[in-house]
Amino acid sequence: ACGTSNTGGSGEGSSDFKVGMVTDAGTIDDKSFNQGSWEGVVKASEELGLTHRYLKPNGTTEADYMTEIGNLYDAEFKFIVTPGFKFETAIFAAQAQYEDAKFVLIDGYPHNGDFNSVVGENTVSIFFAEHEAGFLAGIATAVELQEGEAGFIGGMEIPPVQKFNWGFQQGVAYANENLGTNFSIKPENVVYQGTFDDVAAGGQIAAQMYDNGVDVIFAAAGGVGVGAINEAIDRVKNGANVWMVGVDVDQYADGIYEGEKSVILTSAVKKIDQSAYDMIMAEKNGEFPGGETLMFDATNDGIGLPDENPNLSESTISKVAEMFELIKSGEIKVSDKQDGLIK
Amino acid sequence: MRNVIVSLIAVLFGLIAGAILMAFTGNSPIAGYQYLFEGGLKSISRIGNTLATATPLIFTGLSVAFAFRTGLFNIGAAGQMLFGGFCALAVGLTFDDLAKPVLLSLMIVVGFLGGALWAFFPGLLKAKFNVHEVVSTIMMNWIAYWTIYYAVPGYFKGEFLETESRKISDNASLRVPFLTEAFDGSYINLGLFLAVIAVIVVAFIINKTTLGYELKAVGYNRDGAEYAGIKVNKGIILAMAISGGLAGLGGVAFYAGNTTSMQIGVMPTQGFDGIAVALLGANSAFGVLLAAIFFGLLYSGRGFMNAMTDIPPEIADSIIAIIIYFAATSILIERLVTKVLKKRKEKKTIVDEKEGQ
Amino acid sequence: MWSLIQQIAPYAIIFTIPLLITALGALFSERSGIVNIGLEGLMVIGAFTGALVIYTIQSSFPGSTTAIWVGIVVAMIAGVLFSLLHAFASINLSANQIISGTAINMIAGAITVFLARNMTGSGKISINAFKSTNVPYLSDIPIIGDLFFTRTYPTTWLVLAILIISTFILYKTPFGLRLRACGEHPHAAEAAGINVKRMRYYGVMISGAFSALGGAVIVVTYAGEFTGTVAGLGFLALAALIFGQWKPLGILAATFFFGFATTVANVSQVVPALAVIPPVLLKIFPYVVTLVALIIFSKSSQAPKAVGEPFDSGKR
Amino acid sequence: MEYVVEMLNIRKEFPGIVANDNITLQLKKGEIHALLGENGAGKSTLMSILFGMYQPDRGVIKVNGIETKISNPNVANKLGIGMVHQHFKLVSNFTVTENIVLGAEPHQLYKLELSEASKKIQELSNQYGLNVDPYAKIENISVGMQQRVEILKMLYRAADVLILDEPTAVLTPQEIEDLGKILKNLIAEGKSIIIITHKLKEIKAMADRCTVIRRGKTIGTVNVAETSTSKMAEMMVGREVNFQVEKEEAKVGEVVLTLNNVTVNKDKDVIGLNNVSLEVKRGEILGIAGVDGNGQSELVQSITGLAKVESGSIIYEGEDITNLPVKKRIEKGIAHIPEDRHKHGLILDYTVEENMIVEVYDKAPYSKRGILNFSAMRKHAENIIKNFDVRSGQGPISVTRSMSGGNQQKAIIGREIEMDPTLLIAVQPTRGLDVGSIEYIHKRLVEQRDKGKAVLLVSLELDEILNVSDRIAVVNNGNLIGIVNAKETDENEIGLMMAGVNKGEDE
Ligand SMILES: Nc1ncnc2c1ncn2[C@@H]1O[C@H](COP(=O)(O)OP(=O)(O)OP(=O)(O)O)[C@@H](O)[C@H]1O
Ligand SMILES: Nc1ncnc2c1ncn2[C@@H]1O[C@H](COP(=O)(O)OP(=O)(O)OP(=O)(O)O)[C@@H](O)[C@H]1O
Ligand SMILES: [Mg+2]
Ligand SMILES: [Mg+2]
Repeated sequence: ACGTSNTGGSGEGSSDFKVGMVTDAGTIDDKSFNQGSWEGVVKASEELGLTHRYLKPNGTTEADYMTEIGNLYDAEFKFIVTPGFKFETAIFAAQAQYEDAKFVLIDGYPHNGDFNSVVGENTVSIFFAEHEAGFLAGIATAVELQEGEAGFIGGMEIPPVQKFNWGFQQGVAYANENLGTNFSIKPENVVYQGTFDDVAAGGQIAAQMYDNGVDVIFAAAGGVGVGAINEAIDRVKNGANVWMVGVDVDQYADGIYEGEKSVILTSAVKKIDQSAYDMIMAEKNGEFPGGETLMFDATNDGIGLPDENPNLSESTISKVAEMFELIKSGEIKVSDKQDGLIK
Repeated sequence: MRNVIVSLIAVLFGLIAGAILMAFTGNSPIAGYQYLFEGGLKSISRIGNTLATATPLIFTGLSVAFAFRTGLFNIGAAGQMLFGGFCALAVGLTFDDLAKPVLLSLMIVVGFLGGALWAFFPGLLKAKFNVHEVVSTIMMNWIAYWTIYYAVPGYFKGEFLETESRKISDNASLRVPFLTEAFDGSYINLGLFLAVIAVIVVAFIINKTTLGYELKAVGYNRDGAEYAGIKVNKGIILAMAISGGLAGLGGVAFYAGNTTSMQIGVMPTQGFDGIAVALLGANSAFGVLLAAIFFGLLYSGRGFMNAMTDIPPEIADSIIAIIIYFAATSILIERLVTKVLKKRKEKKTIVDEKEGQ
Repeated sequence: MWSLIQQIAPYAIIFTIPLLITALGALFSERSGIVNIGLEGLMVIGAFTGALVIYTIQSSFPGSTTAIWVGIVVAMIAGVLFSLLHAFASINLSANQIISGTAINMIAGAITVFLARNMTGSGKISINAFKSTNVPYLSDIPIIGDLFFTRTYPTTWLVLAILIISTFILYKTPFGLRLRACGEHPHAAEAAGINVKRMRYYGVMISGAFSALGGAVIVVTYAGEFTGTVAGLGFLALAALIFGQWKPLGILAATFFFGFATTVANVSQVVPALAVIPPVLLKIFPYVVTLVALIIFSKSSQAPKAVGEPFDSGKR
Repeated sequence: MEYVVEMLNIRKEFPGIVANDNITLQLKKGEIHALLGENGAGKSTLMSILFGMYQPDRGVIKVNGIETKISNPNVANKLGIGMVHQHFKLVSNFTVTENIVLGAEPHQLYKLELSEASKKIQELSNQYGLNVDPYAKIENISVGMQQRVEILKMLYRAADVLILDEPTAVLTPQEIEDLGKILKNLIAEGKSIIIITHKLKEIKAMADRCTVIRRGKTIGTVNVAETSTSKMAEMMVGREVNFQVEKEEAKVGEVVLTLNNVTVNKDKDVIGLNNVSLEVKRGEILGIAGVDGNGQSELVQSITGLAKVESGSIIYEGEDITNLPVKKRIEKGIAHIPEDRHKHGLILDYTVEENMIVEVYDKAPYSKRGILNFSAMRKHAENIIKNFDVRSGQGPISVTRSMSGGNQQKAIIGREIEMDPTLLIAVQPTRGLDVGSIEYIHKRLVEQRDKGKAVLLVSLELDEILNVSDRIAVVNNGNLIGIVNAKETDENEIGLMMAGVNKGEDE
């Protein structure tokens, strides 16, 4: 399947529509929000027999995004998904210019460059509580390994990545305070590499962290994370006992080093695919929540850990489930601000 | 004339190769090209966007072509564009209470100087130490990339974002309401006028002035120029600086016209596309203008082609790459053209015995 | 500091190897008289082909590295074939070699991603990479063992072996003598009965094979996947060739310097001792040093005299 | 009659020109056979065909009586044919041995084995009295020795037929004599030799028979001993040739240029010109004689400003110009016809009219406030084309690259003379030109002298120096050996001085 596929099936009713998506920086196969969003689009479209297509802009400027949105619109794709905060200003313009189109903006809200949110009637703005996902991953890590050291590798210093980082730190700290673990994170082991694609640097940084005594690294860094995972795989193949925590999607498969065994302890998942899927379904059912800002978080199962966690013990899993409930109920509040945390 | 034919044939070959690729992936080339051109041209705002896309390419193409005409291969337009754009943006963000015409003029000057500075070093190294500019400009590209990477968040950090500069005010933007409205909300901006002026100025310098005469002489034959009393080192440095300055203007047009802020971690692709544009434009200023618009058309039209068909998006890139290869191997095309022309001549005249030399 | 060097040495080496083999290939090309600025594209071709082949056949060879080796060999063949585009343009058509190389880069970048999408459904091709090993006994030697014999990949030894063989070929065999003659004075070579064009084809094809090997090495060691680019390493290799003064050992030193400097810059954030240096300085360090090195060597440049000049046997 | 090589009715066409038209040349075993012809007559082409570098369009080649097709130099080598090219084909950073074995390298299992080869080269060198060090690098040995390396190359390959393309152009008279001896040695060992030259004296001295070609056609083959030089010259150019340059007594005026103890470096630390002092006066032609590479270039460059003067001073019309930039010197009236017309003389990709203003493009009327005046350029070029008989396809707008060497040279000379200089420096102004053009250019130089200009003529051709100059300065190894009056000297004396032996001093 080469990204674009045409399932012009039969029996579409009046609410038949075409689903388009514009990718952000990076490719459609980024194992992160582009891919996640697209998977949601594909799943929903195939279930509903909708035509769906994605476009890759020439660059990452607002003009580039607007051009592709216009292209989709002119080609009758009037339900448009855009993943990434970089689309914020483009959607601000698009929602006004293309009033009969619907927009789903993932990881951001439309504004006019002044960060005053203006979510149009034809737009849904979706956020994820990355900090909560990070928090759960932190809990799982600390509880499963009980004691040791953790590190964090981020890609670029952008809000979703930062929130993963901060949440993870809070999770580890919470486990230390309340669950009797003894896990530490040193400031030098929390870094933003600066890109999402420098695989070599990812491996080198991970190696350095492991050599410095880190046992588990949480990487929210795209290709940089791939490098880190490769490093972990190689170390484990050589008998070391190190772990990685995946991000965005369940990265278990990326960490396989032998048979079914993986270096991925768990992953901090945000259900991007789910959000895109939900929005398309809602549109189909005439329930598109236009004008709303949706938060995908613990309360609506928009974030979490993967369903399957072969590397986590039963007790860890139940502990995490417990915490999950506490977040849901509001008993635990995870902050999405730095507030005294590292970086 | 010969050059035009060669370029057109290169384009044609590229398009044919693209057609084959489209057919190979089970798509109709005719529909593909139809949507490609519709995407770039079918409405006034699309035309505006095509021109806006072409604008930075005109500058980088001019930059590479100018260097070429003076015997230099400037592969560093990306870095020069980045640095020139950064300098202009810095001015735009710092002095945004100046009157718009004053501020814009200042930004243009500073952008030019920034790009010129970035090319000055490779020029200096070439002139004084005979360091090949291909290697030094590549190094300068990365130095620019990392300098910007840290300078933008360090000095011009956006309010909420670490990876982008603040936005420039309308005062510092090349976008003007009359253009935006005339082109129905497109991104076309004053950069295009600047680019056209640059084309005219560069054509004038190269063809009509003693400066152009001097720089071309240095480019064609360094020793010959030196023998004739032309200051060769000065020529090389100056040619390089002008080339860099043009790329710097491309940065101004891009970062203050097409965008309104600067993202870090991005090497502008216009730098490398400039090489292609210059080649296709046969290194003449007006050729560059046309080639850049053609590339702008490809880039702005391909999204529509993708939206309307199942043609994979990489095909547009492939077409461009193949065009470049044919432009690079233009000798083959030239021979072909010569052969055809000759044959035609032979048919017409009944042996006008070749008059020697 | 020492322990830091010890720690990062294996990674610097891993990073160096693709650069080394690519620059070494370029050495053959330039020694034969052809500038090859298309290294980047050739590496991409190698990375793509290697990844694609391994991805396709890996499941047939569970638990063995056969698939990886097959992938590497096929990648090298693909590199040779692709380099013929450059050879044809610059040898037969006397095209501007820099432009032709630029076209190679563009074509490679576009076509591989296109093919990857069409053939695997994804622009990224992930594979199971080699496992690194400590060389038995040697890795126990104090100091040297930690620096050079821990965490090595088989490809590292392969490339180093090629380096030694290449040095031998270049300086101790008739082939090498002829190749160098073609880059220095093609008309002399021609008069000696050497087929200059053919030698230049060999030079470019070796460059194609080695660059592709470089690209494949990236995939089968630290990257584990093909993503459509090699992030400018091809251009760095070209710089290393000049930095290394067109000599095998010079290239070894130059690429190792790059590898080390880049690795230091990459890990600096994690090393408190280095974190005090502004990161921008660390990042631009390799490039600035290259510029300085180019200045220093410019006076005594060992560049092949006829490199970049189309060979026309009629020209007197 | 036994012929080792026969080239019968050879024809070779290049685009737009018939280089060889029905040429026949027969080489007897054990003879030295001269091939004589004007520049561009087709000599090199004919020999390149024999050596397999070109294929004839028509005609037959027989080697030892057997018809053969020589498809490339390797075939020629196998047939025992070797060639020393007009421009040496040696790799400068290889050793002598490496250069000699190139293409036929001794090896064992892919590994070069050079020691045996070096020994053999040493032996050959001794056998034929060549005095070559097999381990030296080419860049470190003299031109004469480089030529002997080329000869060794052939001997190493056991060539029986040796072709030498203009071997004497770069040698001193003494070295030429030595070469003659070497060739006699070779003949004695049973080799046969073809030697290309357009110097009649050498043919007289060395050759047994001589084949003359003109414009690609064979004119005839003569026995050298029975034929006078003037007869051969007539065969060569197709008319009687006047070897003497017609000129009146010089009316020498005041000093224009003075060099005081000038030293110029060649490379970083190698001295090219050593402590030279001389004067050039109005109304005279001062010839500089010497073998190529003995400081002539440095001398000229120091005057024109292209080379840095290490010590000493240069006075021009009473003014010290030692450190003046090139441009200023041109403005003051120093004109320069450079040695290498492609490297220095022309911007080959510029048209004639653009080339004609290369030194004055920034002066009125050719430009005003930085903008070129094309009609003035055109007029200037047309003027030169008319006055100096420059022929080219499209007149002023011909790209100079497309022009023949002679016409390029005439354009350059026209440009320099039209600047109305006070001092005209002409370096090898007639190199590679045919007799007609040479006569014309010599006439122009003398005309300048008679107009009261100072002319400095640098040439490697002794005849040219002797015929055209009024005084002759001889350089050797960067030193000024002496200055003599042209009328009072002869070839022998100058030859000795070129070899470094000073007048008056006895060896
Ligand atoms: N490869 C070529 N292509 C086109 N024309 C050529 C080529 N080689 C030689 N010629 C032309 O053929 C003619 C004969 O050239 P050739 O070199 O044989 O002359 P020559 O007698 O050796 O002259 P000289 O004394 O200058 O060496 C000349 O007009 C020359 O310009
Ligand atoms: N290597 C070459 N390749 C192509 N054309 C050549 C080559 N050498 C010479 N020619 C062409 O052959 C023709 C004769 O050139 P040649 O050098 O013999 O002229 P020339 O005899 O020096 O000139 P003149 O008769 O004016 O003195 C010219 O048109 C020249 O451009
Ligand atoms: Mg000639
Ligand atoms: Mg000749």
